[in-house]
Amino acid sequence: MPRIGVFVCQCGNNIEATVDTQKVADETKKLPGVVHTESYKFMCSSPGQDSFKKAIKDNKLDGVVVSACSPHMHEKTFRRAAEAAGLNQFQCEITNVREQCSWVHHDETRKIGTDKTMDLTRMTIQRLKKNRDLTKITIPVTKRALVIGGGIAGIQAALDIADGGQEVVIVEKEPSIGGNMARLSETFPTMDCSQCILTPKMVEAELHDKISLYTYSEVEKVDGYIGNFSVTIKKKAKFVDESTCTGCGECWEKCPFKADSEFELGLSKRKVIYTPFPQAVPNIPVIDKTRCPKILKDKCGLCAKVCGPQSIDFTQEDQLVTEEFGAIVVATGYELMPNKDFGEYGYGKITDVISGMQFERLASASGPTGGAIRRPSDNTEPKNVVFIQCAGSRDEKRGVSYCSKICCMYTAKHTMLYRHKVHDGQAYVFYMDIRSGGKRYEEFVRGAIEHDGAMYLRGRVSRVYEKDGKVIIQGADTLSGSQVEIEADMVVLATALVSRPGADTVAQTLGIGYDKYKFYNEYHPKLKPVETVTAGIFLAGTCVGPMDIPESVSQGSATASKVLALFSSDKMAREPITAEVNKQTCNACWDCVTSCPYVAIEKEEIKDRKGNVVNMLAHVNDGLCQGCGVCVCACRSKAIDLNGYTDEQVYAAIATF
Amino acid sequence: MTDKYISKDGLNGLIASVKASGGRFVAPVLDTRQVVYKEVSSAEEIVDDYILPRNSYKEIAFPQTEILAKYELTRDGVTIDPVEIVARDTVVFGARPCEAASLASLNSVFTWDFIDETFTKRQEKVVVLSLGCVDADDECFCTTVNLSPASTEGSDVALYETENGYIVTPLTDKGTAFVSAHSDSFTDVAKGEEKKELVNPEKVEGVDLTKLGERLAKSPNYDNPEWAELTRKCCGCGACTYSCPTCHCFDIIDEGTAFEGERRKNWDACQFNHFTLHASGHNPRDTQYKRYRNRFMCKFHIYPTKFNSTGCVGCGRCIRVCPVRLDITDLMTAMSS
Amino acid sequence: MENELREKAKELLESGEVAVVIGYGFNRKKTRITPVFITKPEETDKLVFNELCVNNLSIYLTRKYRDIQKIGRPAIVAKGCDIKNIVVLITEGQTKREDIHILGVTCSGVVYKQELFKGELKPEIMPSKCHNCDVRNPHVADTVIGEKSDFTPPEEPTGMVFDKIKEIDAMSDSARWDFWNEHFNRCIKCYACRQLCSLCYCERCITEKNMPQWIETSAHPRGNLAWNLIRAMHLAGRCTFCGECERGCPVNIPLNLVNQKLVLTVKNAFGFESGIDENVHPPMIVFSEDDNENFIK
Amino acid sequence: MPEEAKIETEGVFEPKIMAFVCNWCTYAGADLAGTSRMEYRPNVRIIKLPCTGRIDPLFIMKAFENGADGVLVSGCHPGDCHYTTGNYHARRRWTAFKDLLAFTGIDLKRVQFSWVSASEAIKWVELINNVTDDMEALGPFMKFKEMNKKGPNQG
Repeated sequence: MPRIGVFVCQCGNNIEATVDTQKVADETKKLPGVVHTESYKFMCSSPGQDSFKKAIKDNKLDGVVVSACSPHMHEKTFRRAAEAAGLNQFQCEITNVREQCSWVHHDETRKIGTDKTMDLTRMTIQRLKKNRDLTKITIPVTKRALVIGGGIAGIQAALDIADGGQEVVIVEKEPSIGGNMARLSETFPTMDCSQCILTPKMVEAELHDKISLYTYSEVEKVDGYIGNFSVTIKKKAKFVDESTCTGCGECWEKCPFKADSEFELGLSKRKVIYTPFPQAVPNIPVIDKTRCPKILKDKCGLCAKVCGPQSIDFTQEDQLVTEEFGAIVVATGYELMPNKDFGEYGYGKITDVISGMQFERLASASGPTGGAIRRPSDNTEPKNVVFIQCAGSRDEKRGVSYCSKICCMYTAKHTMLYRHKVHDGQAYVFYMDIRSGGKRYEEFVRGAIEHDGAMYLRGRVSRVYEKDGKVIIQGADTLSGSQVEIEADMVVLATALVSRPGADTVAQTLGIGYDKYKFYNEYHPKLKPVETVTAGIFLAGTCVGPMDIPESVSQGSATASKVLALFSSDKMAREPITAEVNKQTCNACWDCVTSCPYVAIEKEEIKDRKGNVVNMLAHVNDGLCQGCGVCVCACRSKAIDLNGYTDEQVYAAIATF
Repeated sequence: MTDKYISKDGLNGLIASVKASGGRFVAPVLDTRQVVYKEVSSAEEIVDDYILPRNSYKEIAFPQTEILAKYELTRDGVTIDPVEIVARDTVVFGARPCEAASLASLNSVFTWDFIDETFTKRQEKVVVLSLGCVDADDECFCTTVNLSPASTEGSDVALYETENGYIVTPLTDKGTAFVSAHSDSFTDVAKGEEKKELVNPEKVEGVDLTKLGERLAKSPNYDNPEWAELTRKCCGCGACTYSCPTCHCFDIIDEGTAFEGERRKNWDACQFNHFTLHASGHNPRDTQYKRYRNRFMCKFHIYPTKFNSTGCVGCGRCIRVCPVRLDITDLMTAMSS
Repeated sequence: MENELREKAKELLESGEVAVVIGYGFNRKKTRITPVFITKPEETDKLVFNELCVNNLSIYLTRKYRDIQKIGRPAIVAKGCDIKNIVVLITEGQTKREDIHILGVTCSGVVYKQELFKGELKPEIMPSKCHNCDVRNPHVADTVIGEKSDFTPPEEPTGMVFDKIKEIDAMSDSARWDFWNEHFNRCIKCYACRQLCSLCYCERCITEKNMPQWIETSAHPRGNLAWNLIRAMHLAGRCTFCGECERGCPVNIPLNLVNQKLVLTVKNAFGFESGIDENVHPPMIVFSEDDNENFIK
Repeated sequence: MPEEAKIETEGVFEPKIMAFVCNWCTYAGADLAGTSRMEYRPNVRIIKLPCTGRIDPLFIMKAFENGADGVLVSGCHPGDCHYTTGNYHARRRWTAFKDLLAFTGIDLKRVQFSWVSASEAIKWVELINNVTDDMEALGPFMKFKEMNKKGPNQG
């Protein structure tokens, strides 16, 4: 027979007013297995807890029920006290009397409250009899972080983690880190040059002895769980030996073949052996194997001939490496909505209709025009430029329903940059609303209008077409109620920010959730904005949704603090509320595997003594399981049970009803 | 006692008389497209065109679920309140001679080391009026196990169908007492009242019970691969055991709510995987053919040698009810060689 | 057709491609059909296929039949409806497509119960599934045997089961309760329904779980109801309406009604049909954010 | 009065209602009703589970077998699940199970499903009051109670 103690709290008068706690104590003492009961004014007070602990020891209790306030309030308190008294903390159960009985049933005779409390306490007692000792799960932590994506968010996360003393690997799929920010000319609202503030961070990341850069690499496979991820990374062949290359540039100087530059968004050419931009980190070129004649048909090979340190190696192949990490920061960034989606604005058809990002390159001192604003078709200086906002954003039919958040600001910035470079030029902006929430943002937009003379027209553009070397824009000015037609030299579209192609595949590899636009889901949008449902995987920057640089940087730092907290000890402890498989009765139908929201159930190979696989059975990974119990209901043979909420415990409570 | 007669219409009088004396009258009736033994209150309910009812009348003395005791959990421990066995006088009308032989077999099981009163008290109160068969189907094989429609083993009264009624032959003291007690319902046999001809099912060729018994007794044959080959289609449903008049396995289980419940004796079957599953997870009868082998051994070796009683009465229910048509006589033939 | 079947079976056994052919054969008296397991090429003459071949042989592919699995790779004679169960078994990892050879047989209907057959397959002794069969030509098979059927099932399913479901749906709660109570009360807990169902392959059935004993084992109306409802739930979205449970029930409980009711629910609510595509997860372990929830307050 | 209720005409009928709720939304919502000192009918007994995804149809069957007049099942609104998708799984199970219960003649007012978030204390209070009213109107769940009274079929 168990030895159970029942402690009924009066909570001052909060419970006592409608529940006769002494009667509850007296009545429950008559139940089988109950050896000690008491009613006390404040169980959670210091003296209350002392008497609780003393009662456990004196009566050699093996289980305790505290009938008091909600378990959300003091379950931890009493479990800790029970543990201090030598009990396993999971042999302590709470009956919720205050929030779910005494406070909600205002019966002055106290009959209703007392009866219900007795019922609830009886249910808890019976449930408790089926409790098993559980021990917290400890998981070893590999103190090494993986940052996926080497944009500003990823760089910031990596730097902060590394400054905290922990090792970091940045995996970047392009040949250089820097991301989209490296393309920007100047940044709002301070107008400092993007390269000037980003480059030092890139270099710092390269030189930091705790940071390793895997550029031109992609994550192929992620196994394991918090503290213990095993990640397979594909290092794409660069055909250049990174250990010997000095980045002198001789090879790309001499390479006779050209291709459209991805970094310059097609505004200029690059060589077939190239670095994406002059300040690339690492400053090591890669060979575009889809275009290199040496690789394709064994002709040329000029780069290898001119390379002093003999770093060119045409035999290199993609390499798969598997490494261990304790945490993963996902900072895969965004891209602009592809041009095929904007037929009505002439994008992709009319040469002088460009995207906002292309304008950044035109305005950038390191860009194809050296910072001079020239229109792509004839390289002349445009005198009238029309900026169209919300190109794709807030347009559920043709684009996306959300606001891309940064376009209002960067369009204002564009008009200023344009005016600063073309003093006699006129900028027109078609907009729906101006959203300039943020420190000094509104003032910035006002400056563009009032100081730099941008003409803001509220309305949508209905038609864009080419006529005599001009781009004709027809649209509405809803404020004056008139139709407008502008003969422009160039049109700049503030195209929507969208998730990267393949963002869903990455999410599936990682086992994290994403929304219908393939932006990644936070664990909680307000209170856990950088966590994901998969413990140990964090999110930073625009892979979550549109955001500006300060936000991305903050998120990078936020993830770093999460990672450093995780790495603060060698082992982490987790609540043992996890599912467990009875291997005797598992059918291996994998319904649990399919229904688990956390990819926490694996197919385990059962081997005989010779090592032959004789069976495959489900196995719950304690590190990944969050204890929801979906698998328990999916399992027809009830081969899975959920510790803390076992079938026996629930059954006992129902059977007491 | 000399033979008596009761007309089919006269059955109503007998039923009323049995009821009046506090007994119940069980007979074959039609229920959901099946003939089953059930308590009747009038002769019109009784069917006469049947081979055998779906269920065995062993249920009367050995119900599928029986409450043995009620229990309560209190602070001082468990209080157990045994349930009194209520046995009612029961007349089974229209049992087949093959099946009638089964209660004797059950009796030996329930009385050899421990007198199971839940069974004996009920059995004592059962009067079996068996009815000679005037028809047989493909599945009947009583003649193969040395019984026949004319067998009287286990019957208290033998009935033989005539054109409009039954000739009543009391066989045992119980039977004589029964006929006497309800003498108003019976008349003397009129002249010219002729028994319909009893129909013997064909004997299954190649079955030799002696050889079969000898063969089963030899342990090497226990592991003969033939068992698996002959019975691997068995799906383990247990319909055979639950219909069988001589199967008698049961399980005792406590069922109830948190503080009170009942201890129940429920039918169980050797055909179930769980029947022999050990707590360790080991199961000595881990595949279906081993379970079928057990049932076969039980019928033709274990019980015949242990109790010298008939393990199988050849009623053929197990063949009729089997969803995969596993025919016990096939095994009998195979194992006789 | 039978010759073709025997030839193919022989060829498979001779070539060693399979070690056993699971098929149909006659009983000793040649009155009934019974499952046969052919392991020798010379025994393939025992194989038959006719309108009495109602058994769904896919049960012999499940984990319960370890001794059959030990023989080696099986070929299985299967009607389209039986193949549906095989498809579910593949989906649920109980067998692999490449580990079995499906000898699909075209079919023009079978009897509801063998004993009803009096020499002619009349529509009234055919089960509802045959009247609405969309797989008379096997949809998944390694070999298809028999002449192609050009039967097209009616658009609205017809037959006793569907009529009865409509009838029950129209009843009052009390009438429905009485209807089912009367049927479930007859249940003798023999579990023939479970044993004949190839999708009831659990290592341990929920009724056999005894800590806690969710479903009472006694032949009591309470446990009987719980057993039949929970079994139906366990088959929701999986049941292919093969009808074996009802055929095997020694006390004639109309299990087809319960199972088909849930087949219809799953089809209406989730647009899912069981046994068609082995690569689609059964509906009760997946979800759609857009699932109807008009019954939830 | 429905015919079932006529059977127990003596005394006041206090329905017994069992509620299976998830820990994160509905349980917290019920707590909030308490902290806000709202008042509701006392007939409900709550069993807390981590997620609606853990609520097995077996629980509902067992509750009725043990004398519940009504069962309430409640969890997080779609999209709010603490475990992201547990309630979607639960919703599918309920869809099938409710059809099955209705098909066997159980009035669906006896089993009610609801989403109550951690902030919906008012909804919780209304829900409990409504369910209690419904059960009072329906009367004791005689179908199960009578079945319980019935012993097994003994010889």
